[in-house]
Amino acid sequence: MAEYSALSLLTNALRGNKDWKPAWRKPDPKASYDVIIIGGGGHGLSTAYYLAKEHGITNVAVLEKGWLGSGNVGRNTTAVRSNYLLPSNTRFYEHSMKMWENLSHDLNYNVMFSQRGCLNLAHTPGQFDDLARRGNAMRHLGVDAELMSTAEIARLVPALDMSASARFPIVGGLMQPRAGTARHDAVAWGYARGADRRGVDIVENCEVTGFLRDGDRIIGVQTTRGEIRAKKVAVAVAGSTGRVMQLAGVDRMPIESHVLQAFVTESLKPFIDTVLTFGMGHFYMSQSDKGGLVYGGDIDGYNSYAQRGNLPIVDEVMSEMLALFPGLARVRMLRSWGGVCDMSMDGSPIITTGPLPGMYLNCGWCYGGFKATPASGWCFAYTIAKDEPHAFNAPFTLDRFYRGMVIDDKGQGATPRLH
Amino acid sequence: MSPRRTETGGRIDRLRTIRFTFDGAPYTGHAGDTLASALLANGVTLFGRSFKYHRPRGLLSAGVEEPNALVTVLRGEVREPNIAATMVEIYDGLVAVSQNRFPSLAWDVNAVNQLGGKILAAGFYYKTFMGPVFGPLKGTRFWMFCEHFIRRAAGLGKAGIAADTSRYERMNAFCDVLVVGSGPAGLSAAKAAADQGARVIMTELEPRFGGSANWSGETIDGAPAADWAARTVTQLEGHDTVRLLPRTTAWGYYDGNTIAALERVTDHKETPGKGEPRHRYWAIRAKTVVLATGSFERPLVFPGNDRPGVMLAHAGERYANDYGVLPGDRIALFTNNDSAYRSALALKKAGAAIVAIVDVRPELSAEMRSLATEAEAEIVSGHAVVATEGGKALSGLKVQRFDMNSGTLSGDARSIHANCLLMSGGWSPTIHLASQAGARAEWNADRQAFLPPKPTQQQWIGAGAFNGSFSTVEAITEGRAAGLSAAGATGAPAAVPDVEATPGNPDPAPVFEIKAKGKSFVDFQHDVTAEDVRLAHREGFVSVEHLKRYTTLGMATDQGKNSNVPGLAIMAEALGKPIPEVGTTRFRPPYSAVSIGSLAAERFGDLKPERLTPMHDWHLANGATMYSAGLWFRPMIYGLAGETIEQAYVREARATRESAGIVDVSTLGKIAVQGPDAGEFLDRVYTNMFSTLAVGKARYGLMLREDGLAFDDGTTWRLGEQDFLMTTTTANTGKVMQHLEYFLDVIWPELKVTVTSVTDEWAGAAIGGPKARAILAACVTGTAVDNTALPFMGIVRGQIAGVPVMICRLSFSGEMAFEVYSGAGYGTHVWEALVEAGKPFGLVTYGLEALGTMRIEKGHVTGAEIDGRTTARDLHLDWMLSKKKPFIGSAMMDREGLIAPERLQLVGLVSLDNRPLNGGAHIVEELDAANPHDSIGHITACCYSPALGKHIALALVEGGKARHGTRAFVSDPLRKRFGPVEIVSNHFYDPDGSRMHG
Amino acid sequence: MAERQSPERQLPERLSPLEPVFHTGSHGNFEHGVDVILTETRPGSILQLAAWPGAEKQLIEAIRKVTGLALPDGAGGGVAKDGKAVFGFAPGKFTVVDEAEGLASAFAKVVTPAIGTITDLSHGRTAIRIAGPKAEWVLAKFFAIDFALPAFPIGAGRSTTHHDVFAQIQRSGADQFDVYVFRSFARSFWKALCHASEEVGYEVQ
Amino acid sequence: MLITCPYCGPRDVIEFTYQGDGNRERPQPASQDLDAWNAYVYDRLNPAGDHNEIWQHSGGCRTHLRMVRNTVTHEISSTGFARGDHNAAARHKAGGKS
Repeated sequence: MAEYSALSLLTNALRGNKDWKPAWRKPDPKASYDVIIIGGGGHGLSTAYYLAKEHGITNVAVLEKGWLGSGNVGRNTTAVRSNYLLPSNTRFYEHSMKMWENLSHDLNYNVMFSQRGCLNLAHTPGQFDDLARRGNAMRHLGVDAELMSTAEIARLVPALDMSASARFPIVGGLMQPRAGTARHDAVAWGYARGADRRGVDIVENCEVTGFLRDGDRIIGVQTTRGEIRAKKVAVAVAGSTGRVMQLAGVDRMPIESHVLQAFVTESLKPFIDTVLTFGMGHFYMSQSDKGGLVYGGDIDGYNSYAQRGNLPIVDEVMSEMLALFPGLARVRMLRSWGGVCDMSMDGSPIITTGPLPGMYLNCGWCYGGFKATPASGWCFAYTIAKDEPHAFNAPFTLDRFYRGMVIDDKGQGATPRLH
Repeated sequence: MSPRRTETGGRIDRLRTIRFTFDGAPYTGHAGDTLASALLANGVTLFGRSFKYHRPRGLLSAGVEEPNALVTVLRGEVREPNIAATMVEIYDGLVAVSQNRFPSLAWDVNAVNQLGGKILAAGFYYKTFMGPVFGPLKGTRFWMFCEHFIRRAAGLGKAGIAADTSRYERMNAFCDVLVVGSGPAGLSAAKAAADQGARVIMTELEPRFGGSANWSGETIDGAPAADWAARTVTQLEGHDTVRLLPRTTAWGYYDGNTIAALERVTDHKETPGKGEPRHRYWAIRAKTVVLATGSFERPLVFPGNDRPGVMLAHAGERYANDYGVLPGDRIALFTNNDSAYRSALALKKAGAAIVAIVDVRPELSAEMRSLATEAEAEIVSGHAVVATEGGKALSGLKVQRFDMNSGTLSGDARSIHANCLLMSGGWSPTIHLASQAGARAEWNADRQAFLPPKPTQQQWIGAGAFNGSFSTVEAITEGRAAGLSAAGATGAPAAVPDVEATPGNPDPAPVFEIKAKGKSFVDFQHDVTAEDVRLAHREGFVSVEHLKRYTTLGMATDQGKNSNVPGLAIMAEALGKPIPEVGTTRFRPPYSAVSIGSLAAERFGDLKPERLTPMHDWHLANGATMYSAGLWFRPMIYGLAGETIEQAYVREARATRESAGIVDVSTLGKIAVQGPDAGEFLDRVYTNMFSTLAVGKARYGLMLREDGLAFDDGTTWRLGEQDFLMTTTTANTGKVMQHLEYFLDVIWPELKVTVTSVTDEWAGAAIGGPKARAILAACVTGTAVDNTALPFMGIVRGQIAGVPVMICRLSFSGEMAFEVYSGAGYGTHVWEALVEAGKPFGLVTYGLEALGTMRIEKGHVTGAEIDGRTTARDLHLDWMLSKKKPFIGSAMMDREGLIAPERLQLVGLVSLDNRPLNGGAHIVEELDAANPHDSIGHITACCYSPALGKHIALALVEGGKARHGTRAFVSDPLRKRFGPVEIVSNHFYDPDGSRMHG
Repeated sequence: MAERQSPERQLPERLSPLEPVFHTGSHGNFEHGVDVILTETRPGSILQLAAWPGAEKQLIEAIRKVTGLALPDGAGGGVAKDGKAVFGFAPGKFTVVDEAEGLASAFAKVVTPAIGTITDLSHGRTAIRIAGPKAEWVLAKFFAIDFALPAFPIGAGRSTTHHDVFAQIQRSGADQFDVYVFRSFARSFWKALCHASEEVGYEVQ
Repeated sequence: MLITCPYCGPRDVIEFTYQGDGNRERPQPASQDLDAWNAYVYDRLNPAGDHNEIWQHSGGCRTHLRMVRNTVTHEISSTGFARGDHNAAARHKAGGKS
């Protein structure tokens, strides 16, 4: 397959773009593999890619029930950051950040990672101290973070309402300069193409309908395209974890599925050059390269597998948006959609061996999944290949809840709708 | 007379002339014109530039689906970008400008992008811009360099920074029947339902009710259709159970038959009325929804189909019949179906010359032939348009013989001279709302369209063109039946209406694209060509969602209203599959773009209410600087002239410890816990015992969450045998209330306890300091306040200034202190009386800063320490964990992770370099300012302590208690503050409590 | 504002939270007449009464005995007359209002611990009355409940909320509603209510 | 989404707070069975389909509802008070004999 480059674009253009080949093959599944990965989303595809690239395990199938990337990798608001409070999270997401910084080259696919920074706003001196705590925690782990004054914020984001008389005046912010956004679909496609080139079978329209077992042990899956056996079966289906694990007889998990809505405006000329979050509610926004403002807020707050939400959150998000940007009242919301999130009991993910022999589990991403894509796949591949976690994902066990070793960045306890 | 305005006809008011500007040039139009029709009447053909190639574009449509003619409307400094000119009603003084062009619409430098043509094919950006692997542009630098320019070239209009000064409002509405759309189907449905006595709401996105009746030229029951529509509207207006909403777009279909609609109340007015909102956001909860949303005409895909002057056929018809404007005087039509013949005839009648009707079908019905003859149009059947000519306006087109079955062209191209080409590629029912409601569209091979299926979970009924029933007779018949059924009536439907309409077969020929040399646009705004769709196919992006995401087909402001079906058809052909196997995307809200202002509605400019204590106005009048704490406003300091915040709080805290201070504590959460089982309930909720508390006494309590972590603390007062007053931290009040209600309602329904929020019932003033008791003694009547009458944690009732008060002796400041509660309506009286009584004693008022200072000196915890991650042990509150009884959290609090020795524990810090400490600073054992690492904890709160004369802090530090007396460093790289501290007990000041016990 | 009585003892007048923003007179788009009238009713007593499960009828009887008001059957049922009002707002729970002070002590004698509890909210809730032909229209801007007369009959009560502002609403007339909000939110709510009434023209009395 | 509160009637979801999985069983207060506590606090039945759940009408009468709602379609097939005695009272009232 041709490498992608400016030159290949030009030569192909001269040939009328007739010679481009499919980005990935469309193979039929084989009868057995070394590793089956259930879930052709960002995490499943990156896991396959790193299994092949880092561990030389290429006899791998990724099974996707619908079209590739149809889950959350194509439904998020594309922010990439590692500005967490707790060290277990910061280390993991910073590992991811470093991978993002070279991802386009690694994949030979432009995932458009744009390090335009992520700015968290504070609205009271107390909040500013909380941000300082977080920023200092990052700095002590070697992660970039800076406090910003109101004057600096006003320069960076001129459209913000910086007035002291605002209901929640802005008093400062925490900036992670290396954070940014990426083109979400491209991440799925880039990983798919990369894994495919290393021999991984990516099988779309192949829904897992059951697990093949030998006693307790998982030895393969039943699918809408027949039985497929494997030495190892990895589950990376965030959003559908409950459904898939029930097929394996695991009825209860420390996870609730919730719907998160996201929104985009009509295309605008450059309006905001960073990722921004509001401190007195839950609102975040960036601008896509096409010009649409991409934004969102809280989850709807009830169990849902429907990729659509309801009006209260729509209204809340827009109200918070205008509290920051009163000039946007006349800009229009063009499209909204919903993604189903695995909300875990402490807001942090699970990447682990088990819970059944022969099975490996990657889930519980809440709304942090997109930015985790490289590190999640990298750690999961390590865990599958070595049958033990890497230090980066060692804290993300399933039994941490039981043992009281939760990683609760928001301090909300076992109430998933608040994470 | 404008060059394109007809002599007569249209529903504009020719007696009213309206003046407006477009791109700075003055124009006139008439009342009833849209910006599109008025400019068209003035001979304007160039309306906008496309997104990627910046190609010149004219009007494609006459309605909400317009992808090309997007403008920005200016109201002073306030900008509204990306509005379709077809949806802007002109008013005197309207200022509109074109967008996405530089320096001007006619001459746009970015049009150079067209030369990039094949390089800039779909998805090209994924394959390049990655930059070098080494050197200064490695990593993401090169991409970000390119991105800078890409972003500036992309985007449509420019958003405003100036705050919108309009108001927006919400309206909650309920009805039996909501009718969406007011064409013949919608009007008939609304009338039928209203006649049954149902509560009806009818929405129409255009200014005028009637839909196609306004421009179809048909007659209904003997009257012109437009008159029939007007008459029906009048009849509906006679029902007081009917609400008619013009200029209202039903844009979202949500669960529970909740429909979101946007009413544009004043956009068409020069100045809104007093208090009138610009937009009103209707949240309509309907028992049944009648979807009478009509259908969209589809463009045909052929080279040059985007040239200004190429327009949808019905749009041309509408401009003539609705607005009295001819889109051209030499008009050609290009069609795959019968509906264009009616358009041709209408334009002929309006005064245009119809030069040709190019029809892909080789055989035409006699009826169509006679319509063409009537329009004096040449029939060019079995042909297709293969090119258009002209620059910023159409000058002609080329046609070639076309084989409908093979799609091949043959014979010589023939030129036709025309300045307008009207096209019709068939019709797609407007099924968006049904799709949002969960229904999966079904392909109908006859109509060559996706039709709505039966409703699944929501209660809706379709009528008319929405169902693929394109004739007016069907629309009225289905509308009546839908209205009756929605109103729950079972009566026989009324007689079939008498409609005179031009004949026509509703089924088009299955032709979507003419493959010939040149760019054929599928998505006009995003410049997605048929070749882009085929490229996506070659690269494997064949599922409909991949097609959309890879090419951006259907992602423009029209959201695929024009491009969806043609795009699918081209992909289906490439795949060799029927269209339904390629699938259709599920439509998401909104149906058409919705102003963000309308969604914020009444909260635009008023995000959250302000919560005020009873003494709020007193604080303001007496120099308080207020602090926003959640929704509350609380005094931060009462600064004197020239004082800094620190000087003020140090003065306030010092004075309190030296004489006395008073602080407003009304924001503390207060919950009445009443009933025979109240004591038992509190025993279960708190870690310590409350059932044993004597009446007239208070006790400090701690609550855990179910998972064993600390949740909230506060004092609870026993006012009677079955009557407790619980206080909570200000921030957690709502959460604690819900926690209690949950356990009473769900877990322990057998307990006879009621809990009621009484936060607002009581005004609270805390007065503390060595002189506090004397001050109380000076103003309280009806009770003694000495140590016998009012011991530590005792409660008495009395009066201050004639007002009943309840006084509890408890202390947060560490001084001898009292909380004085009175009815909120008397809060200011009591406060003033206390302040007055305190004057001789040197009483000061103090705010949150001094409150915080004194609590740090005492080492009390607040939300900064009870942060959802700490345990009672971490905070040295394990003495409060009763071993005599289970309580919420008791079973889980001893898990291994919660008792680990390396957990963060509460300590005190003293700055050893005598410089201030910072909240959020971290603690390290070894200082490394250049490369900070190995944090062992962080500061939760800090202050200058006037009592100790030192800068101190509370901190959470790993294994903190064992570190008492050791030295560490604050490490605050964010603020470049590094320095030595001593780790000490959190009880800095008066650890024995001798001052408060007196 | 309505006159307030304090029969029991001479107390200072309670301070209204609306004081600085309460501007009597006509406002907004009133040139063509005012369509709503806004006022603060300032009742002397606002109580919450709650019955233990099974004791609801005894509590309803106690209410009748003390206030003379007979509660109609059904959830949210209520009645308002002669300066007194009562309505159900939750299972077994009622709000009782009297323009006179001292209602709590009157109930203390009849609502025994075996029946339920009395919670005095006379200071904690602020009573705002909105009346006039557009009262439903203005309230519907805030609350997602059906204000139409058939759905919300005279005398009935509703518990509802506008974002952070919790409200109990009683329809005290065909065109009249009494809205009880938390005192600390009352000023914000009043300002929002006035703002929303500008469109139809309003008078503050 | 509209939720029919047994006391207040149908109300918009904005008035309600989701209180989670209604299938969880709280162990006896004095129980030291950590597995049971762990299951109660952390484990959730998270079905794609009908789900038994608890909601509070926090912006209304503040009672808790137990309802069955489909997590795929959001359709609510039944609602009742979480407290059995309220349901009994409501049934009684529906009969019009109270």
